[in-house]
Amino acid sequence: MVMTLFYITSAVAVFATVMMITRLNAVHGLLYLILSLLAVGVLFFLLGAHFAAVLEVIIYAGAIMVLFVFVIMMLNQGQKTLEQERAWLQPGIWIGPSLLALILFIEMLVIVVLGGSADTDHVVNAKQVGIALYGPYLLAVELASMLLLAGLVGAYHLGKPMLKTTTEGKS
Amino acid sequence: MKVIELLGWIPLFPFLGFLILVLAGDRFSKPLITWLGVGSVAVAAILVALIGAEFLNGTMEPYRMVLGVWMDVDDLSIPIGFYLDALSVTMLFVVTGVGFLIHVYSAGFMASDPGYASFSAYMNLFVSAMLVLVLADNLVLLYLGWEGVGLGSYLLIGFWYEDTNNGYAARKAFVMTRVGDTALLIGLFLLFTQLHTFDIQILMLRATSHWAPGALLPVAAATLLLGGALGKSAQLPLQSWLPDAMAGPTPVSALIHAATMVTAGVYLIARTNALFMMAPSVQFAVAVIGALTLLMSGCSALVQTDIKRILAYSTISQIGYMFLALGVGAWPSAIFHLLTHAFFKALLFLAAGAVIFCFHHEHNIFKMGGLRKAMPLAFWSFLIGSAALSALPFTSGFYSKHEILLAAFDASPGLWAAGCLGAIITGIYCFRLVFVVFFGRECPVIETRLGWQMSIPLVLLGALALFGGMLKIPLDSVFPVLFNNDPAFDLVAVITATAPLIGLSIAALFYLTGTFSAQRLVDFRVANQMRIFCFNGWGVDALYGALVVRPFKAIAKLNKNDAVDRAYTGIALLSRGGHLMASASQTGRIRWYVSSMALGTVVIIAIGLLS
Amino acid sequence: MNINQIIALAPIIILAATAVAVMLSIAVRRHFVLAFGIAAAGIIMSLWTLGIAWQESPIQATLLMLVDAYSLFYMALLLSGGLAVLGFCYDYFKDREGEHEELPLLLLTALLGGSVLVCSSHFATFFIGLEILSISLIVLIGYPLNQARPLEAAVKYLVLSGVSSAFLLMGMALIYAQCGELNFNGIGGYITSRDNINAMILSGTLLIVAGLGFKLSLAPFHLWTPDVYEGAPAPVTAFIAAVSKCAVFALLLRYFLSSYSYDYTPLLTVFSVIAGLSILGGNLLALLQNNVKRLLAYSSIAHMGYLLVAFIAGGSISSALAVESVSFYLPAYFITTIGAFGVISVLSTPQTEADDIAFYRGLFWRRPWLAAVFTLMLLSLAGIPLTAGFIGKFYLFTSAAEGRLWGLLSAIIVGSGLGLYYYLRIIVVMSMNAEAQVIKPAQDWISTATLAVLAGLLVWLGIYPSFLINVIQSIVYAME
Amino acid sequence: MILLALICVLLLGGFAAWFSERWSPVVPRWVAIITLTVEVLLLVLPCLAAEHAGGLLSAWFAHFYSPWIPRFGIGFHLAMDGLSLLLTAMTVLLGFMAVSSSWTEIKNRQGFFFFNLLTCLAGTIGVFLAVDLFLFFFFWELMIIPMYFLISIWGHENRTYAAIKFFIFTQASSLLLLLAIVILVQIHHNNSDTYTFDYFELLNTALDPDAAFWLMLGFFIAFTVKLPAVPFHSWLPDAHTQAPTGGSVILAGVMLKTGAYGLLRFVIPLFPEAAHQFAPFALTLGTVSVLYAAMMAFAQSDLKRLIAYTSISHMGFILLGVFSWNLLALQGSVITMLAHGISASALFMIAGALQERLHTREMANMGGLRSALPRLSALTLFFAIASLGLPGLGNFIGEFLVLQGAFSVNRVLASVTTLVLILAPVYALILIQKVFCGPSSQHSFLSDVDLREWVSLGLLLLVTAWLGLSPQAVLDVSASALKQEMQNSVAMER
Amino acid sequence: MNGIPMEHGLLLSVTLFVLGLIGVLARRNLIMILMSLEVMLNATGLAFIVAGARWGQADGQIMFLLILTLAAAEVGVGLGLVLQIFRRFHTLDADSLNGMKG
Repeated sequence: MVMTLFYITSAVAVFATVMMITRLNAVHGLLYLILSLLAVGVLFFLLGAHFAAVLEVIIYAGAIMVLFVFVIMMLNQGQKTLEQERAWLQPGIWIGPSLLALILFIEMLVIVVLGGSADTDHVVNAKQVGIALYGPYLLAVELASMLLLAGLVGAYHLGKPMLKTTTEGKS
Repeated sequence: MKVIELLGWIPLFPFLGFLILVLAGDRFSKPLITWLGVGSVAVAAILVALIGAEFLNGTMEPYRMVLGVWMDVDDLSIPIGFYLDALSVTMLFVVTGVGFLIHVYSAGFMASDPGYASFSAYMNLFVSAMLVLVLADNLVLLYLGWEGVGLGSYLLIGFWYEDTNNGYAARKAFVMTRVGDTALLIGLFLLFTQLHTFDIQILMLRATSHWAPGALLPVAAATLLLGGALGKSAQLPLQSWLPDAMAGPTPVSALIHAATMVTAGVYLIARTNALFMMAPSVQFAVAVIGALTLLMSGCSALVQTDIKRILAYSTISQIGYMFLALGVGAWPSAIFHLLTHAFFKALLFLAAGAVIFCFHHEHNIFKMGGLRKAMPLAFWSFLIGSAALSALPFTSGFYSKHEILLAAFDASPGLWAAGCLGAIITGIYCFRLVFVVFFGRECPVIETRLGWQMSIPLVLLGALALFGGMLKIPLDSVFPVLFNNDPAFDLVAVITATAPLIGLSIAALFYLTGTFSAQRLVDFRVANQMRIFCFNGWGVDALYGALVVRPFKAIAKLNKNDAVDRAYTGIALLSRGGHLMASASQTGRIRWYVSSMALGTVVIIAIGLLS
Repeated sequence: MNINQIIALAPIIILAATAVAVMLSIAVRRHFVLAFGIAAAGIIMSLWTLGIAWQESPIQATLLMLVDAYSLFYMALLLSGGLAVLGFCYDYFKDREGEHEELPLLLLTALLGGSVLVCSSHFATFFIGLEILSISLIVLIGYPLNQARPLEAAVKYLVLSGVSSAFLLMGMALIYAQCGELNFNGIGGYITSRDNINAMILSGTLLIVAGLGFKLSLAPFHLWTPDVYEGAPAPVTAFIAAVSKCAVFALLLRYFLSSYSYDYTPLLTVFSVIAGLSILGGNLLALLQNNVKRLLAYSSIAHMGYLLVAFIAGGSISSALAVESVSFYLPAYFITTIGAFGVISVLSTPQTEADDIAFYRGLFWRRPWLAAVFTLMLLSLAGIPLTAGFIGKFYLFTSAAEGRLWGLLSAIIVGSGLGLYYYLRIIVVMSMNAEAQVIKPAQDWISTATLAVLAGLLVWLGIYPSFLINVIQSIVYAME
Repeated sequence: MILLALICVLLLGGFAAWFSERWSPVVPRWVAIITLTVEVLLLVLPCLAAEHAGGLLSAWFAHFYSPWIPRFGIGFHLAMDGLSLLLTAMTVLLGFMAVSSSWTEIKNRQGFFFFNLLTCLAGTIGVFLAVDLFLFFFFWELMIIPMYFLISIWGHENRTYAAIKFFIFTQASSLLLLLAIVILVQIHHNNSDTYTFDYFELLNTALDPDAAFWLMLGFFIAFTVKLPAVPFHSWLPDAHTQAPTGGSVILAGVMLKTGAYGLLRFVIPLFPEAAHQFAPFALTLGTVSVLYAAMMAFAQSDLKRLIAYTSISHMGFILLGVFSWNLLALQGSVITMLAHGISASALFMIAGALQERLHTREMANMGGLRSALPRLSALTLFFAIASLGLPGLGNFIGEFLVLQGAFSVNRVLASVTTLVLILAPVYALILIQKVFCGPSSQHSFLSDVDLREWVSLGLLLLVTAWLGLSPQAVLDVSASALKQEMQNSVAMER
Repeated sequence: MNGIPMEHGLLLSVTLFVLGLIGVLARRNLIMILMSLEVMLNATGLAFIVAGARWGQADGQIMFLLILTLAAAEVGVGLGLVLQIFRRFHTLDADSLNGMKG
């Protein structure tokens, strides 16, 4: 049962991701990405990582993706962009990346298969996570806060409107 | 203190003269220069006379004098040492005596030249080097003198530096003799490596005791020394520099290219006779080379038109006789001929110089003529010189050449025949010169008065050339006496004596009486080609040009920018190419950069997994 | 967490606190000098507390961090470098329009990231430290919003650093999946307990190497380097080139030593390939480069390659010598790079970045001291005596020769030969005669003083390296 | 202490010259002269001291030691024996010449020029005195930098190219040297468990033949590039041609000798067996250099380039001499070093003097200068014939001894090398011919040598003649040092 | 509770990772590139969760949390940059950002 669910969800995740990377319209892509993230969230649940599953849905699929939506809407790209994307995404352009990715995939396949088989039937509940988080990983949490601080300040700075007098540099 | 202990001063005086003149010569007045230049040689000549007298009157024991250490490394010890024996005394007489006379002569000849001071200086340098050469008790010091005379000769040939051809001739002389010198130096190395000394006397002793006659080592060593002698003495195949060397002022030609320097090779072989006797094949080669040279250059002298070139070829030819003598083991005869040759050839050159002087540097004999009356002194000098040169009986040349030819007959009739043929040829070209220049149609003479500086040497040398044959040099103490023949073969002696007369007659028929005409001979195509061939010195220069000089120049020019450097330029270009290729990878595109990262990852994983 | 651990972590805590303090000060009142002043004070204080932390070391502060002589040494290096960069930033930005108060804040967080990196003994801190550094750097690179190049550079850095982080994380995940440990020592225990080479661990490490290779700009992960160096403001470039690389390299070495990854010989093969490529590629790329910043970028690729050689040698020689070599080479490189970019920063004006080689024409006669300092830095990069770079190269040769890495040594020699060409080119251009150009008058006292100190250090270490060697040896001794 | 002072005085003098530029552009040269004078005094002192303490005959007569980098057993170890004394003395002498020839030639930034000149000399003297391999390498590299500046700032039209080429050649090869030194030290470390860079300690390192060969090759290449020998010579013509006269003097006179010194002091004593094995090849290289460079010299039309190639040719003798490794050849090499240093420097000074007067180095543009410049032409002639190896002048002694020594080792090569005696007049006399002979040209307004040139060239002339006529004094000074080296490497002898 | 083999979980993670990589490589739109980057990061998070599930440790999830933090920070900064880029260059074409090269 769990196994079946796992494979079905996996298929959904892969499908959604494939769709995401091939969409011309960014909003469509974003929707597929959310779908993929949700599917991964389900997988987390299946793998017994309930806390992570929740976070995946709330933060990843929720909060972070909303940022994308904002930006896409701010940039307000219309039909013109679609045509541009169509022009960019000639079939030929996929060949190189796919080949490269395929080789990487095969390599990883070999590695993972060579790694041997193991089961994953452990449930790690939120409490355990919490204890670890505020025990041995306390410093990591603090540092994560500093990471977010840096990100925050950075985003704030980069989000500032452009200065009126601009110098073009030398380019 | 004995006079003989002043030996070291003999080369030193001319050298001091050189130093003073070269450092301050251009500030001195002409007479002072003359006094310094001639005086220093004169002092040397007086010293030689005193020492020579003491030596000859004494026991004739070789005298050695070590002035100091030149180099002393490991087992190599080279003193600055002089060695006096009959041979060197003879040479000293020649060098200082003839040298002094020529110095005096040139004081008149060169007096009006702006470069007189340096000319005197160079002459002094030359004399000094020549004296070192003949006095040296070891081969390295000899080599010092050897190269020193080469330098002096270079400087003097190129004395009139404004003419590029003179510079060329000077360089040719220096380089060609250097070819021989190089062989000599290698010979020195070989001798020292084998015998561990450079001292000539010890060397000869060790050579005879360490080596077997005809073995490889003495043959090699003798060959190498012979190479040096060939270069300096302008023998086949290194003879072609000498005619060109006539570019120098005439006294130079007299001193260097007739009387002294060119005989250095003869001196060397005579000095190292023990070694040559250890290598009979080489000694025979010396004779053959001498014979060939005397014939070839005699032929060349026949067809020259330049008065000095005729004399130059005759010098080569006469040295050929000396080589012939050396080759057949007639050591004293060779030195005797050297001595007489120095007299008459210097005389000839000086007389020629007087002629040239009066014609304002005209060299072509066919533009002269009838000088007999205008310049009696020159004429008589020339006549005596020519007679001695062609070895007419009872001149000095006769005695020496006669001895040589008889000795040659002893060794090989073929050599003797060549020598006799050479004597005929000598007779022809000598008197061709005399008849053309001094008889026949009279040419307008520009200036006939000779100063006393020029006349006195002519007179003295004339006397020496005429009676020099009477001088008896006690050379037996130096050389092994190999054969001791009275002229037993009368026929041979007669033929030998008459050969020059035949030559004289032929010359007279052609140029005095006009019975035959050289012009008519030239009308034959073969004869003309032969004339041209001989005129160009048997094409030796052309051969060297084609074989050595031009290829060398071509390679040098081709490689002017250094092929090796090209290799490094190649590396630079390779790097540049690498840079351009690598630069092309920096496209500035994000996706390309990501691909390279992905590719890199793929590759390193592959390497990791596969290794 | 006990009090000892907190004391040992005091430098890091102070850095973080200073960052917050700067933020608060910005919130209260934007003031350029104040923000820089607080940051500088914070860094100095942090440097000072290193001494206190030293007393507690070595100490394992939770599983995540290890404070020992090694990490303190590198922290001191990073902090001093940060201080120097802060000084250059002050002069560089003081006349430019825009709000620059966030800059010291981001520098502080970047330093924090670096400090965490050199202390880390666990994948969590490894990763988080790296990301704090990266995120701060992205913003720092794109900091001058009114110019095109910094933005372009920032985007490039963002995307590539994202991809490299993904590789890195994937590698960590693979290792974790295989051995169930995130702690370096734990991984080391796993590796030493098994004889065979485990494919998953190996590939995980390789992925980590790929991720770090990006940060160290090793070929073939180097392509971003010149663009980012060129685009970023000169002081920030100095920071990327020196501080960030130094921290990452220190971490790499620490990771390899504590996890016994040296036992995995295929890794060394891979490193050899990377090192060779970096040395040759970097030098070739720099050969005819006309942009000084790009040129230095390429040269940094090559230098990381050199450094990697000493690192690889660690696989076959005593780890003490390898650590010693790296620990000497890095400070030497550190001083040199900061100095070189410092000169560029001093020469840059709000209108032009001083990165075109033509700009340096005749600098010797216009600004002799600056040119002399730059020459010194370049000579040090070329490894010429009298400079620290020479002793660094000497160490490099020593360890590589001891490790018998002949191939790599020949690459170093070829690379150095190429390197001489382009370093000399700059020196030549500086010594050419040039008509007087209008240039910014020398009024950057902080930068000038910093440069003077750097040049002095460079020569001092070049002539009398014993001091630093002794320090490093005591560190190595403490590690064992 | 005196040894340290020898180096420090030059360095301090250099800085003083640099700073004295503020007062007047003329002061630096006087500072340089004073510095060198002090140097002479310092040089005389150890000789006197040595005379007092047991004579110059003891192999090493002055030492200075101070620890430097104890981690690797590196010490600041200087020592002087006859060989280094001779070379140091020549360095100082040619230092004067370099200053003299730069007197009027250098018109801008004199202070920095003399700074570079003096530091270059300091580096060179350091090279001659260092007996710690690390220290040696340190100075080895150090002397290149000021020379690089001399060429690249004050050089002629193509200076950048030449300077960079010079620097890259010497540096790249010196990396090999560094590598070889490091490996040697490591092997010694493995054998004896102590790190040391001290020459005397390393002399007795036991090496397996393969290692010894490769190490020897590293040293050899570094030194032959500096020497230079074919095929590593191609930096030299460019560097010499483009360098200012003072730079050429130092470069040809002193710096090339560091390569020769290295071969003599390090390559063979440290690796006698390998060097023995390698000797035929090295000898061949020497022969090829001698002949090839002589031919190249003939082909040149640029005066300084011609002289540069003759330098290569002469340096080939040193290679030949050193690898013959008998006392004769070694003494010959030493004399060649000195004699060539002096004659080549003099020729470069003459070329510089001509260039200053005519503003060209192209021999095609000269010709017929003898009437305008009789004294200069006489001096040129003297040094030209010195360089073609005329007996009685210094170069001959060197070449003679080298060839004689080499002949007992390898007859064929020595004989072939002797052929250069034919090529040498070819190039030396063509120089005289092209520059001074020929129809008098329009250059009649030229001024002949002035007092400064007289004094400096005259001094060199005297030294050359003295070396040629009475080399024994020099031979005695170097003998003990050379014997010492030979004792250290008996295996090199057959 | 479940028997999902670890290697299957990892394979899925690798698949997603590779797909994300394809997205980064193939797309020229900066926003799409950022989104693909998110896919890659998410895939590594999945790998950590799978590994954590194998060992029954909380560490995997904590690493995921940290990745989440990173993703948030990176998206924040990244989108800020995208905005600036669009304002300045009026395009989101990643390939047009090649003002520096060579």
